[in-house]
Amino acid sequence: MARYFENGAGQLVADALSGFARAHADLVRYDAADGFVTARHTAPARRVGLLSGGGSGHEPLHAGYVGTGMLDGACPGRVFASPHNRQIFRASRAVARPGGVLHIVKNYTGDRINFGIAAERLADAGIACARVLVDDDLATDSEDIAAGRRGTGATVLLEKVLGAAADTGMGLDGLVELGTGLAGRCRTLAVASAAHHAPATGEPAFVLPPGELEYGVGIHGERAARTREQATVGELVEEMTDALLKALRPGSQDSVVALVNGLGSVTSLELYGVFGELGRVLDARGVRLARHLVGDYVTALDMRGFSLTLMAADRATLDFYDAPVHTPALRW
Amino acid sequence: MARYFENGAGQLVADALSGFARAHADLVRYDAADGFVTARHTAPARRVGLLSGGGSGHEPLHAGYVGTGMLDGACPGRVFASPHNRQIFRASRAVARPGGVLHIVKNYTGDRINFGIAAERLADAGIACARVLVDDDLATDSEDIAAGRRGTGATVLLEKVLGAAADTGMGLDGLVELGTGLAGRCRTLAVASAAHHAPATGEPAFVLPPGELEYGVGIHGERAARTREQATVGELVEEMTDALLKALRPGSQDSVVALVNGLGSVTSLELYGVFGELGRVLDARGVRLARHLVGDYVTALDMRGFSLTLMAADRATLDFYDAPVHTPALRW
Amino acid sequence: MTSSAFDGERTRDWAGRFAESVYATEAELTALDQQAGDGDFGANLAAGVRAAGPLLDRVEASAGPAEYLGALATAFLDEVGGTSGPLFGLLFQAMGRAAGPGPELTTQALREGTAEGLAAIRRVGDASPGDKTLVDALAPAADALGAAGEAPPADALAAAAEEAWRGVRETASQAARMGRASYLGERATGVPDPGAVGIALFFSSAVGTVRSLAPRLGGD
Amino acid sequence: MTSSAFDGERTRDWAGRFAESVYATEAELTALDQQAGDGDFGANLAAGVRAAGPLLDRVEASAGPAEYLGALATAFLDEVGGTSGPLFGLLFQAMGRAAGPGPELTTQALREGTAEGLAAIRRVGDASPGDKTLVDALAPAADALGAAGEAPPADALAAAAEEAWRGVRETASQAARMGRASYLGERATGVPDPGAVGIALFFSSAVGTVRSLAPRLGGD
Ligand SMILES: Nc1ncnc2c1ncn2[C@@H]1O[C@H](COP(=O)(O)OP(=O)(O)O)[C@@H](O)[C@H]1O
Ligand SMILES: Nc1ncnc2c1ncn2[C@@H]1O[C@H](COP(=O)(O)OP(=O)(O)O)[C@@H](O)[C@H]1O
Ligand SMILES: [Mg+2]
Ligand SMILES: [Mg+2]
Ligand SMILES: [Mg+2]
Ligand SMILES: [Mg+2]
Repeated sequence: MARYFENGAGQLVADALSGFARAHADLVRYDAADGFVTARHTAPARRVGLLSGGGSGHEPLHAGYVGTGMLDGACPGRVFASPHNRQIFRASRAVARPGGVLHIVKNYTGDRINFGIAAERLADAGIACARVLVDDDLATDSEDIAAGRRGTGATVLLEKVLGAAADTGMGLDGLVELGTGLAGRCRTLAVASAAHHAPATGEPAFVLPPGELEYGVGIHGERAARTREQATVGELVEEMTDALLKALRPGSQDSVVALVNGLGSVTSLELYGVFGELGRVLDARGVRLARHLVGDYVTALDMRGFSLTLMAADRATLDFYDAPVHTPALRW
Repeated sequence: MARYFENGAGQLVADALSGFARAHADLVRYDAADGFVTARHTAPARRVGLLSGGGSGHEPLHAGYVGTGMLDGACPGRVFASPHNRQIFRASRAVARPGGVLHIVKNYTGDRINFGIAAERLADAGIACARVLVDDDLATDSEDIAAGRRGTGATVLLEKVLGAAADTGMGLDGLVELGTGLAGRCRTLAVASAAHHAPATGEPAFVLPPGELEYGVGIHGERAARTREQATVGELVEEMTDALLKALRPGSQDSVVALVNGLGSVTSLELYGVFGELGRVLDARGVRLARHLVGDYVTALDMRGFSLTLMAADRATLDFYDAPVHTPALRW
Repeated sequence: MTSSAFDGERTRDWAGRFAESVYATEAELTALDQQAGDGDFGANLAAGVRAAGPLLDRVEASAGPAEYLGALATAFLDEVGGTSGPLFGLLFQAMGRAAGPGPELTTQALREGTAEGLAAIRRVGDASPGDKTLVDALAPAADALGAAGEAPPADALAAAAEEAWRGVRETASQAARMGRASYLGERATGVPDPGAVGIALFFSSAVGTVRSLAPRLGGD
Repeated sequence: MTSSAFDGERTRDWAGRFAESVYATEAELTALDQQAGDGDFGANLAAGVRAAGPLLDRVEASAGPAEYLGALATAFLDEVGGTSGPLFGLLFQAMGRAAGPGPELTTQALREGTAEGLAAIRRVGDASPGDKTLVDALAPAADALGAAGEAPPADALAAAAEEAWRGVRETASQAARMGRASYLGERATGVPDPGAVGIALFFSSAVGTVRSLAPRLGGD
């Protein structure tokens, strides 16, 4: 509370969205009554609207990726809370095109349920709707977790690739197939050296003993299943990269797209250090690094940590990745 | 130390720069031996090379602004320490063009001295060199500070405008006049609710009592001359904006360019909230907000705070500001 | 022995008692979700019944059960975020649909509505019995209604409530496999599932107000 | 009474004692900069004399004072960042230039070199006497050399050292107007300026090694 600059408890997200809407009025529209953001300009060839959403606190995800070549709309929930199904339903209606609407959903129970209910309402309303589920978090890849792997960093990569595919006029089925296939070829691992601070209290969500890292941490302040000792960033990145490669087994035709992502308050110096180590490990393992992003793309408020995402990509995926994009947070 | 992800004390900056160089190899070159970054592509019409630099820990400043339409080179020092005069001298030689080299220097004693010594060496070597001093920090505008106002957020705006001007083929004198005039029309104020953590110890540089803000804080972990009670972000931004406008007194032909800048670990939600409030205050005061940036542009490691910069801008300045730019951290 | 006719007025009273039960136990629900989740379940459920209040008041006096259940459904589906709110909404929606336009709620309609609600919740939330979710209270309640034959609706609901509470108590020994708690592995074991408690509160409220969870969570 | 000839060998010894004095007082210098600056002055100055070591060793035995001063200058100008390193380098550079190619350092050369060094430092750093910087030790030292007339160099340097220490002690009561400390307003008052101490150490080392600052910072 003292720590956060805000106008009062519960105002953080609403105030941010209205500031965001003004700051990027050339790119997006904000429907304050129903709580969603839509793109002002989209490719005329697009036949399916792309909608994403989830809890707030992960900025620039998702509203930062609304714009040309990426998302048609985004529904931000309260901090770390799923958006409401009505919000999703109305946003879906607003962005649906003749070919329907595609929901890009991170695998969390609340998100699945609310997007699911919205989908049932859309079916009622005669609007075609399908879902791509993002579930890249290797730390939650376990027999004991029926809920499946969480969705995290890969979301940005999928939204980019699917946006470019949608711009070619690809239909709902094609997008689901492309996105689902791609989601299976993405894995992420995250570590943190300090928790985020809860907006309500200004206190850290958890306290780590000095010299320990939360290894396999999520993006909602939930702790990881285990901690580990702090190591040099070289050792840490090598261990993480090898775990990701083992899970992914990129084919001989594949190269990888890497996302080195800050979770909130890790410095840019550290992120570039991580990227340097990642590059070295991939070189040593003979894996071609085709594309990369280094920065804060999927955050957890002000958590001090980073995540590594690898996506095994073929030529066609890279072409979609390279297509122009113009959103508040991603542009080329 | 436990907090920072690094390979060992003192490795942070060197490792970051080599990762940065690989990440942005399409845009920049990194001379590891002499410790400077240069642009790969610059406008052929450019007659003067633009060089900046300063302590590290302010990323993306300065290396992030090296590229087409902005800086020809940057010299990063150690964390919060001025670059070495030899580094500056060699970088200057590398980026100098027929019309010479322009140093864009933030007003800190160490930076002034090291850029100054490099300039004496350049004169010796027969290379024309001149300086634009950035001194926008309103908090250090005092009779008692012979060192003058510190340089901070305005650096980004000046580097952008001067880059576009240099691309028109403007000479050294013209650039100094333009830059010095513009520097006088920029003011910044910064507040923090928590200090950065020292890389060496992982401990906060200072501890604020809960509910207090450091008001007028610098970007090197030096405390402000005063603290104030936390207020709503609306009250805070109104007070800061009015102080900036009072110092600037934009003319009736002017509009303002605003930079809402995160100092490290403030969330994007908060920064857009700040921007929303800033917009409201400017509207109420009848000041036209012509352009704006919202994000982390000039940081102080992981300090939790933000700065507001206003630049009074005429039409010609806006045209320079709008010219295309393509650097690791700024692109349009 | 309760009267066998379960009309609109009795449905409205049921909804009213459900709200009372939720308000009375909100702190206990919060405490449960703090141990096994993120601590907002009590607030979420209370937000639902609070939103339902004005909608229930607006139903005409002559209306049948379906309209009251529909008001509950609208409130939970449209006003409550998070995981559990809309799941409760799906149950109320299915029960309202099964109630049909008639003036009375039959045991048959209760049986069908609960079964359909359970199916919708499982379709959307993908949880199986044993995953330590509200399904572990709703499935036994649906079974009890399935076995109620031609019993009067109030008796059938009382049996459903009994079974729901039994299901709740069983969740205490289960390891979470769905939802946030699952990421923590063993840490949530020993705590009954808050969402399951909410379901049991709903069926219990058909016959009375619940003022404290402790006695119902206690023994076997 | 010291011998009046101040040749290359004596200049080398001076540089060696300067290094010793810096190492011996590094912790005290650090402590001063922690109170009035950012705590790195001791490390910065030590880095300078450390870098100078191998350069001084490489100077030929037959060389004159200018080459030893030049080695110091190169080390401080080229190897030490921060504020103070290059400023010391400018002083050594000017003194080396004034020493000229001859075999001995004259009082005249010391006078000129120190004055020119002071001028370069003020040109680059823009500090005036009284701003609580190393200028407040260097300016009195330069004045003492200016007043030394035809005194032997070692005596002139001893007088310069005395005056430099007096200047250091005066900085304790000054408010910082330049450098980082100035942003803090009153908070740095009471602490002598570390850069000024460094200057006094340099001149003192011409006649002996300084093993502790305390006695010199103490009285008046
Ligand atoms: N996949 C699921 N299917 C059915 N119910 C679930 C599922 N996941 C969680 N729940 C129920 O939701 C309850 C938590 O609700 P609530 O606190 O509102 O959700 P959130 O996890 O969003 O904070 C749990 O106690 C559990 O009964
Ligand atoms: N403008 C200036 N001119 C001359 N000396 C200065 C000036 N600013 C600071 N100094 C000297 O530099 C000393 C600090 O040196 P150092 O710790 O190396 O620098 P930094 O401030 O970069 O950490 C101060 O004690 C003071 O004597
Ligand atoms: Mg320093
Ligand atoms: Mg919960
Ligand atoms: Mg929740
Ligand atoms: Mg210092």
